[in-house]
Order: sequence, then structure tokens, then C-alpha cells
Amino acid sequence: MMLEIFEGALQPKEIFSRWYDDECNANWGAFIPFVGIVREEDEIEALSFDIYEPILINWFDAWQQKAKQRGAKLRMAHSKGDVKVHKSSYVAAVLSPKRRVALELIDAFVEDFKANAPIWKYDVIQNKRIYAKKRSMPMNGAGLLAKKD
Amino acid sequence: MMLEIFEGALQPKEIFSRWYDDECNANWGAFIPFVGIVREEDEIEALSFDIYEPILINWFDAWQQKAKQRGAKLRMAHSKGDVKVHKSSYVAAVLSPKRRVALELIDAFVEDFKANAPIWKYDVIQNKRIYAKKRSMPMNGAGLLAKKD
Amino acid sequence: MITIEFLGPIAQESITIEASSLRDVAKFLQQDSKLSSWLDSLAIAINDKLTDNLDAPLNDGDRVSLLPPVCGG
Amino acid sequence: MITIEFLGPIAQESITIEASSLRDVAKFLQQDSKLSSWLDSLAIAINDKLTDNLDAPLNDGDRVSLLPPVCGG
Repeated sequence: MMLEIFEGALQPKEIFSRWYDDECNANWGAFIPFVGIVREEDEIEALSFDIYEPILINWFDAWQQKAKQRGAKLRMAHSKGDVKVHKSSYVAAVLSPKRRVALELIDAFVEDFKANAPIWKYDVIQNKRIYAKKRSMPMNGAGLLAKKD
Repeated sequence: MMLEIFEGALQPKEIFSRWYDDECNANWGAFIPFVGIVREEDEIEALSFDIYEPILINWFDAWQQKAKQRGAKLRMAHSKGDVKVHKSSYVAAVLSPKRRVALELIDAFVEDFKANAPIWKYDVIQNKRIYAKKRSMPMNGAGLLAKKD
Repeated sequence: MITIEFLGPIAQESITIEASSLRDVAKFLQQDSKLSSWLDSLAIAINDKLTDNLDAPLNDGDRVSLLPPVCGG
Repeated sequence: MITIEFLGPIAQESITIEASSLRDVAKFLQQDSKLSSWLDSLAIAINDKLTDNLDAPLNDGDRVSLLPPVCGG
């Protein structure tokens, strides 16, 4: 499975090594992992994540199709639950024969991930879990049910 | 030193692990390594590289300054000599507090690397080293000495 | 009957209502004062497929999921 | 005297010539039939600093490096 969900912090060194071993003989020319690390700021001790997996899988599969049409491949790992500061919660990677395609895809994939992957983030401050509302983005098409005829 | 030159193929798993350990407590939010892997095509057995280190160091230092102005940091490893197909010859990475800066810098850095880092590539075919002229790009400002008054 | 499921930070149990389209779901939720502040920002899925069609028909047993603003990574 | 150094795939030993600016170096190299096909595509460094100024002055002991088209990675 090219989409992996882990309870708690990711182990980026294990993930990189495993993915590299999986892919290094597949004749890709470029392998770009994006590693997201929890920053220490505003007194947070950790971030915490909820994931709705059925829609995340659909979202990821649609991106995998887009990548495939460009001759490329995507892999992704994400945490659920708590991830302490200075630990990793997110690794996304593109593999492509072409440098240009790889650079364009990692950018578009990570940006759309931020905007449309069904994952909710909470700051953990003094053991309380506070929805990171200000940093969150309404997904594409949001607001449908607010419409009045 | 943030710029590393190795004789022969790189060891991306060692490089990733070492860089991750170096940087994981520095409060970066995004770490994007670009890993270049030698593709098997057109009967090549390996690629081979010449590097002119004094100008490579100047080029890298100028980029490091640009990155620093955006709050980011660059690291890079490159091979000299022969690198067999399916082995890595190039790893470049950006570390940044900000996702957007990281994605923009890795793209600009890798593209300028391709165009202006003083590194020459040769195809190794039947043990012969053939300059990869068609895939090579004249550096910025090239052609100065062809001018006639 | 269809089920309405509240995902992520909306602290609310699932509910079941009678509805033949998303339009009925909208009318129902617009009356709930606890939810009205969320409605502007919710994306909607029917049986785990996102939709932007308020006239999407609903059948008995369908599941409507409400997805508040996201922030992965 | 200045030294002209040929980098990468230009298979040629360094040479030393009298030159007071890059313009002199250009004139000298334009006469060399083996090199003329390269000149269009060479970048130039004086003492390891790239330059695009044909009038850059040269001093005794300076080193002029010729850099053919590159392809790292």
C-alpha cells in the first residue's frame, strides 16, 4: 500500500530507507520525499491528528492516477493521534523518471494535501487538544449546506 | 560542511539519516531532499562526473546565502567519478520553517544546479567515457570569448 | 432514513433523519443553532464520495458525512 | 603571464600566454582551430570567479578557466 497511516510520530529514517530500497531498482531518475516536522511554537507540546481514512484513500488514489498519467508514482505516510514537537507527522514522496515532473508533482501534491486531505489538526497545550481552526482550510466545495434557495 | 563530494555512488540512506539526525531538533517544519538516481537507458552502464570544486563551492555558498535570507538552509551531496545505473549521484535538500519556501527553493535550487553547477557528465558505455554533450547546458554568460569586436 | 455523520472537531454524535436529497439535510441542519456556525465551511460526502450537488438524491441507508476545514501535515 | 585552464571534457593541457584582458585571451583562442567549436558555449572564470566582462583586466599570475556546458546530477 502506497498510503501508510501510523499511530503517533513517524520514523522518517525507517520510511526513507524502506521506500528507497523498494524503489531504487525501478529505474526512477528522481525521488523527492517531503518530510513534515512538528515545529515548537506558541507553547504547543505536540500536534494531534484525526484522519477520516475512507475519503483520504479516495483522495490519494485519485492523485496516484494523476501521477501515473505523467509516468510517476506517489507514496505517503501520515500520523494519527499525538506527535510531539520535533517529530515528524507527514512524509510524502514522488518518484519519476523526469526531474521536472517530480518537482512539479511534489509541489502540487503537498499543496492539495494541505487543502483537501480529510485530516484535522489539534494543538496540544497543557494536555488539552485544541482544534487548529485558524490554520485549517475549508475543502473544495465547502459551504454547500449553507445555501438557502 | 553543507556541501559534500564523494568518490563514486552516494549512499542516500546514510545521507538522509545523518542529515535528519543533524537537523531534526533545529525546529525546521519542512525537510525536502531531492535524490537523483542514474537511469538505465541507451545502453549506458554508468554515468561519470568531473567536478570543478572551487567554483562549485562559490556557487553553493551563493545559494546558501539566498536560502538564509528566506530563513532556510541547503545541503547537497554529489558524486565524482563513476556511478552505476540504479545508484544515486546527487542529493540536494532544503530545510525551512515554511512549507512554501521549502517547495519553491528545492525547485529553483535543483534547476539552477542543472544549469550552472560546474559538473560535467559522461556516459560510460563499454568502459568508454563519452561527454554527454547533448544533455549539457552552457552556463550563464557562456560564449564570452566567441565575441569579435 | 439517512445517517448524518460529523467528522473531526465537530463534537456531535451521528444522527438519522428522513431526507430525499441534500437539500433536505441542509434545511434540517440550518435549524440547529450549534451547527449553523459550521455550515459555511463544511464539505459534504455521500457514502464517502465528496459532492458539490445540493440536489444529489439520497436513498434509504445512505450516509452523509460533514467535513470541517482540514489541516494535515 | 596568465594561465588558461581547460575544464571538464576539453582534453587540453593548461597554457600560459601574455594577456592584459580577456579580450586578448579571446583573440588568442579564436586562432586555435581545435578550440573554436567550443568558444560559443564556454563560460569564463578569472581566479575561480565567473565573469561576463570581456574587458576584465588580467594581472600577472591570473588564472583564466574555461567551463564547457554542464550537466550535474
